[in-house]
Amino acid sequence: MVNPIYIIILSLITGFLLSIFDKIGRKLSMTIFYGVLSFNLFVMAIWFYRLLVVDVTPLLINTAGFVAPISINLRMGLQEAFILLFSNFIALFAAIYLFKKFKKAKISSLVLYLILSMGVNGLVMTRDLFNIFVFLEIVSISTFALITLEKNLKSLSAGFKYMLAGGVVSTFFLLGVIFVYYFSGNLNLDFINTGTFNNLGMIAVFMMSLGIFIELKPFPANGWALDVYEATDSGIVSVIAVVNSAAIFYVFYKIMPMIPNNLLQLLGYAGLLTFVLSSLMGLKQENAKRLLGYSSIGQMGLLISAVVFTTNAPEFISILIVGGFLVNHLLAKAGLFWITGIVKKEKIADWGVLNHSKPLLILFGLLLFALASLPPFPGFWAKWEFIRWLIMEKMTVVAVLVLIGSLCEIAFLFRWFNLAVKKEDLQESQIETSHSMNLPVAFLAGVLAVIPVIIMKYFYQIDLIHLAPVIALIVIFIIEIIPSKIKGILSLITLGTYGYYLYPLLSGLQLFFAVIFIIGGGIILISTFNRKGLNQNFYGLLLMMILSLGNLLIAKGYLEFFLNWEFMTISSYLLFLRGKNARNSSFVYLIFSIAGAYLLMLGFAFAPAVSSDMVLLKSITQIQLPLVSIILMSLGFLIKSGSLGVHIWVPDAYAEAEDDVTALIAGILSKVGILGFFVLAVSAISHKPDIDIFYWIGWIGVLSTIIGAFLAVFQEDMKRLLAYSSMSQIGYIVASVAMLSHLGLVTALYLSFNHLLFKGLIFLAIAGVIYRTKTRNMYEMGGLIKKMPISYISVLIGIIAVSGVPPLSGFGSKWLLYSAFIEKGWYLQSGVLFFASAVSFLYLYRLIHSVFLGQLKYEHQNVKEAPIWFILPQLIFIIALMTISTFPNLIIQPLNAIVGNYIDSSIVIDGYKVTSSLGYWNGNQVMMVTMGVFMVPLLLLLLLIGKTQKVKQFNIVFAAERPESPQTTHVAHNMYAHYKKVLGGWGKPRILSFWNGVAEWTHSLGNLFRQFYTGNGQTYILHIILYMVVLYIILGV
Amino acid sequence: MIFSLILGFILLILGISMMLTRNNLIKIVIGFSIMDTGIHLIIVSIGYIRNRTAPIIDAAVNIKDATSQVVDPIPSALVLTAIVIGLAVTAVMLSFIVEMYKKTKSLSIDDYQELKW
Amino acid sequence: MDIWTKIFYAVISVVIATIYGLALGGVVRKIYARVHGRYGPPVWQPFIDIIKTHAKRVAVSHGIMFYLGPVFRFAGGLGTYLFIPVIFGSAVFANFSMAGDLLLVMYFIFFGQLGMALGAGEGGHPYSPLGIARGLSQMTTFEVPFALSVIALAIQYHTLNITAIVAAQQGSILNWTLFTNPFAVVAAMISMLGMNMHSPFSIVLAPQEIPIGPPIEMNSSFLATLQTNRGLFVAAKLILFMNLYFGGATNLVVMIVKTFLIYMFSVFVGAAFPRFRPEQAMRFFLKWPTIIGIISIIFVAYL
Amino acid sequence: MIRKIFVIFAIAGLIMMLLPLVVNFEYKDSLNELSSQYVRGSIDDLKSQNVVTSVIVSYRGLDTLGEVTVLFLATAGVGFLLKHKKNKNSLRKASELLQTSSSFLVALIILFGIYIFVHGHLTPGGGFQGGVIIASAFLLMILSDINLKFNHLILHLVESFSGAFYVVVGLIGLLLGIGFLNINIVPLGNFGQLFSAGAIPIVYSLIGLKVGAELTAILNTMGGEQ
Repeated sequence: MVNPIYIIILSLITGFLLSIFDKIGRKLSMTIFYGVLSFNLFVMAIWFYRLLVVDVTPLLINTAGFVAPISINLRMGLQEAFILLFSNFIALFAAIYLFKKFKKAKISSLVLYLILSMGVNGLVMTRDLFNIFVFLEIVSISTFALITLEKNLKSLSAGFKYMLAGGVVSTFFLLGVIFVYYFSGNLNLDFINTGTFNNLGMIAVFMMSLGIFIELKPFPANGWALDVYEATDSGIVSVIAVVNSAAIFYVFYKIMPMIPNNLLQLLGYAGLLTFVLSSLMGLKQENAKRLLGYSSIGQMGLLISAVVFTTNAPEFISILIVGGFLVNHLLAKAGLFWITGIVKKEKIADWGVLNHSKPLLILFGLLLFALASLPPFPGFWAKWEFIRWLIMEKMTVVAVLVLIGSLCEIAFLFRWFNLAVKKEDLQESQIETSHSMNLPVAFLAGVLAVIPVIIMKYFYQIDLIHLAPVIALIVIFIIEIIPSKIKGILSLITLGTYGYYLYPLLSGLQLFFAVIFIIGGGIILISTFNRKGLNQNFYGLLLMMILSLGNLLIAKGYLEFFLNWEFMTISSYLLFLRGKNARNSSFVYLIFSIAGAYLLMLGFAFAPAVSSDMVLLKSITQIQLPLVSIILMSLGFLIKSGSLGVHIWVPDAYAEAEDDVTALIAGILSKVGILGFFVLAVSAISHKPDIDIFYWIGWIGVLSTIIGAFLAVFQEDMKRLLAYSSMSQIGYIVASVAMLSHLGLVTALYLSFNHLLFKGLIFLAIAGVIYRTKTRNMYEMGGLIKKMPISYISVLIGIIAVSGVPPLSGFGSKWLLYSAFIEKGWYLQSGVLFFASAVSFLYLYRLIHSVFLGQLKYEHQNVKEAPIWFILPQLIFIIALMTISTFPNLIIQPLNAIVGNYIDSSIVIDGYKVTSSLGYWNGNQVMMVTMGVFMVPLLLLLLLIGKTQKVKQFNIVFAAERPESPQTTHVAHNMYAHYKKVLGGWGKPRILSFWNGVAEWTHSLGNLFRQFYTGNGQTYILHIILYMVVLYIILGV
Repeated sequence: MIFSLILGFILLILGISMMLTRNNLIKIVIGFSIMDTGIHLIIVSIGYIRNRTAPIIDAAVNIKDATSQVVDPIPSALVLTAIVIGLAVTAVMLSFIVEMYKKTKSLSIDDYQELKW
Repeated sequence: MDIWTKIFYAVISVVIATIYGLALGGVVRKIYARVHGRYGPPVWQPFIDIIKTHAKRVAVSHGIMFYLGPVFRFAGGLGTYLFIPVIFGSAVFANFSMAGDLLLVMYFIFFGQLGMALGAGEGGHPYSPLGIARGLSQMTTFEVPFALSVIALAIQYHTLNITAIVAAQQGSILNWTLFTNPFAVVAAMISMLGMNMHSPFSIVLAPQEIPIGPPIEMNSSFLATLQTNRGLFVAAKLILFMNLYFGGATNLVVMIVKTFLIYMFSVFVGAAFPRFRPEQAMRFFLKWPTIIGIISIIFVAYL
Repeated sequence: MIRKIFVIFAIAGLIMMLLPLVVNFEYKDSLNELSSQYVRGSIDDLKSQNVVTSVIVSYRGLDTLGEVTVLFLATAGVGFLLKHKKNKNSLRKASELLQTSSSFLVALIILFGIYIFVHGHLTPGGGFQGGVIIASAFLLMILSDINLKFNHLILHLVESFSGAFYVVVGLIGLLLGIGFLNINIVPLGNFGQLFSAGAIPIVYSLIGLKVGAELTAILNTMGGEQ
């Protein structure tokens, strides 16, 4: 075992002598420099391993031959080893990243860097208060100097502000330390008992703690830090933001036992405030590095509040929370700062240049996802446990604020991501980079990717099948160079295998949703065979989404469910993002989805524990969910299902996604919210909540149907039209589940299945049309029935099924629906549903007429039928639709049985006849009669006019004149203008205005707060002092 | 000797006030130095014990009874470190100012706020 | 019952209903003419029209969907009629009502409308979609009071089985829905005005602006099929209303009398009122009839 | 204006916060346990007359090492920031008086400085003080001859090696197994003598050299600045 003090010794000796070595040659000095940094990392690695695996007893290192408190001692425990392992890791790789700069810079820069790294090690290990001060100053001074590695006015003035602030802060720290010595007669942390301090002693402790605390950049005493982040070279700033911050954070952790509880709590809240406000302020930020700066101070705030609020938590939890946040922040932030240095674009709007380097873009995304605490990265687990813990401790407000802050953070991070992925690079500039800069980033991302496996395996013992979505993503990514079709076939095989694996584990409700997710997904997947070329980054995401959906069904306990929920969110977001103009739409989708996920997380946190060896869908039936839990989770599911009020992500996301993806989203992903509602429902059936919350959910569903239908009526873009139609249809399902009656649940399942069939069908047909005509605007089409007859038939059958006209299965759903509603006693609701169902005729007719009927446009004269890969899945859907229409038993009976597990059946099935308490329906007979009555006039007509006279286009009765052009003859644009008049003031997009208002207000608020940062160094000092004074006053009161 | 403590605090406040109100960079650094000096005075005063001598065991102190005759040596040791550190920081600050002055020919702190928000 | 017997009965029933419906159309034209101060065509004019249009030699078709449009339309009329039990207690006129209940009938009405709209759409004439847009829009609004009224019935009779609803109204005239739940009947009757597309709700066919509306491109047998259907469909609707609100009929005569009177209601209103603009018509349905419909539900469900 | 109010508020708040510390301050009337141990230990274990020196070099040696490092950093930092660019004849020449007096004072001052750090364990003073005095001698030289050039290499070597040796001295203790920065690596000698207190004089001499060289380097860099 190498004594960790050798890190200090070696660094100092080489530090002192490095400039001498440099006289011999830069190569020598560089070799020594990197050698020492590697040595540091190596020492910490073996210590970390030793403390973790062999022996957990910390090593106490005395100096000067005396034991503490007479001499200064250092400590090497697991926590120190943990922090230093990562700090030295980043320090080494940041140095590698800076290789080219260091090669040219003055030798003093290397010396400063080496001593900085030594100072960080000392700072973390030392147990002496005054020694902390010394090491703090070592770190600070070397940092001050290194800030000017790129010597320009910005870095100079930022460094100067930093020095002023740092000087004042450390003065107060020193003042506090000296008075602590005065009151306790000791300087060693392990020998000071502040419990015996009087009021004066508390002032000393206050100043000391604040000295460290302000170094952690709490709002608003942190303007200097932001300037430093913005102005400093990326390599150095990564060290400042990551290595220094981690060390100082650990100092805070060390002195925490000395801090009286009321002050500690106050600091915790101050950290929280910092997190929330810096995330808010980040929203307005355009400069990449400053953006990361806001994120950094936010993360530090979060870390502080995490460490403060989890002091009483069991070790397992606090390690996961604090360690998770810390590692996440360290690695992700360092990597992102390095990327800013590689990209060399100040404005985030210019980051489209990243598109020239796909690997870098992927690394960027990876790090950003990690920073956003999305799974599987460490921050995800930390956030999960943190929220649970806060709720358990009845600190609901804190939990909510943490989530609000996180949401804002995700907003600004992903706005950046979307810009990088989607913004066109107009200047066609290239990224100049080198391996010494890329490798550290890649390595970091690699480490970040490994940690989750450790967490899942050792902390949670989660079945690694829940990593399958990620593994699928990675595997497909690796084989990205093979042609698209082969990847598609491989994906299908994977789905098949996965389904085969899943099948024995499933029953009842699970099986039903598995059919929708996996079989439905597989069928729609066929349509993607039409894609040409390599088609990169597609199948991985697709598989990830479908597998995570499948995993939802076998998730045990809340965490596994939530994990897959987040996987699903991420993968679907990335799929959306692939669309050509999907920058804004996917962003809105992500924000709403994440907000929904957070609501879900809160909801789970409030819920009582479930048994961990049973699938959540089953174990949840045994517990009573508290009301707040139900409300929060329902809100989450409402967002996911695009219900009224939170539906605004739906149209854009659907419309801008790639066309086959839209089919997948509409057919499959839209059901996941329904699955969520079923989770709630099966619990609520056996344990009725105190307030009938489901009644209101039902109303939301009902209103979604009508408003979705009306919104669909006025769309010109057919995908938007269908998106709103989906919102409307999902509204039916939500309302049906909310009834919590047998018939209601059967209806919901029936509708879900039906929705998969007809929406998959229509969207695929539409995808074919768009593929051929290259437009989504319906009024630009027309008359395509002659060119694309099969697509027309698909749409025709689809819309008959949607509208509920007999004899197709759509009527079955309508029959079940009204029976269920009237039986339940929701009369007015069923009236509204009827209205919605009538309105749906308007948009359905508009869709089919504007696209397929009427006048063919000249530019579409040579359009061909859709490619076979689009047609094939359509045929499968048509066959399925016809089968369950003719033999409704095939579906009603199993559904009846599934729901029968939870609630007694209220319908009688006799042959093909279904009888409810209100009426009856014989699907088979209806089909036969309809066929019959259809044949009668058809035969009659054939008999009377066997031969018709074929006429050309425009040969129509048009007041004896020929119309000018198909554009003017084809009545399609703004088809229901008169209905707009009818609605009058009711037709205004109020909800959209509301959300726009929310966005604007949030941004204005962020802008307001950041006015604190005037850029004047003097003002920053004033902030610091005022901050102390105000905190002191709050504490005194 | 409590006077030195009071003086120390006065210097501290004075230094801070100067940092907060002076516009000139050099003067701000001077304020910082004054503040630093104040702290040093405070540190030294802390270790003082009435009617005792410096902690140097020479002829003036009885070796056997040294502990009851000398003042606390620790603050004296600490202040040395603090002074050196203060010096180092001041030196770096001044060289920053030199460089900044070279860029803009201005010593007013208000001229260095292009980074903000 | 033997399926062939059933079909045989159904054919009889359909033929009678069609003839009755067409005759009713002739009567209406006569009444309108008299109100306008004209002599008017003979009552059997609709039959003549049908025979005449069938006799056209040239049949212009714009495509398969155009061809199928009238088929859908007529099938819709047939189906709607066939799922309604016409005469309470009669085997001949029971039709295929065992296949589904009131909901089936209400949704089957859409079958023909949708098919017709599609066929007319393929005709390519700009007036067809114009008329259809108006027609569908108006349909969405008058369906609201009607649906509310049907829901009120379902609450009142605890069933959606038409035969059962008729059965519940037997015995005395006071058992009719007209008297047990007058609000529902008022709402339904107003919405029937829209359904029948007589003035003031005849904008869909407004002859001045969009000559005869959606079926503008239809000719020869296509048109004849539509005309035939018009007779049957009117009869079906009237019978449905009679069953739901006016106690049904136990024999053919009662049925003819009742349906005639019901029809006369819309005819008289149509003769007396000028036409609404589309948005006026639609707003109308969404206001008073809807409120009355809601009242009818409250009346049976909560009072 | 608002700013002023805030400044006043801040200062007033600060005074309010610190006032209790001043008003209620009382001198201790005896040494606390730790310092008593230091005083006794300095006499018995370290044989060092100057207790403060014992604390600085031995007991809190790590602090002192850090302190040296800080100074080293300042030198490096200033050197990193400022460019060496001599601009000749731009300043007024030093007066005759200064030039003459400095030429013989310098040697004396350096000697005095050496005395101070060599006797650090006996009398008030030590490496830092001695180093500063030595640097002041060089300051005098700079003042008297503005165009004076120091040999950078020598300054450098002195600075680097004295620092490195200091660490090595500390390392010896570690290698001997008696702890880093233990001064017991050479015989302790007799209390009150020049060669007493173990390695303290050695350490202090190294520090003195280092501090002298560093401060001179800083002065040199800054003085050379235009």
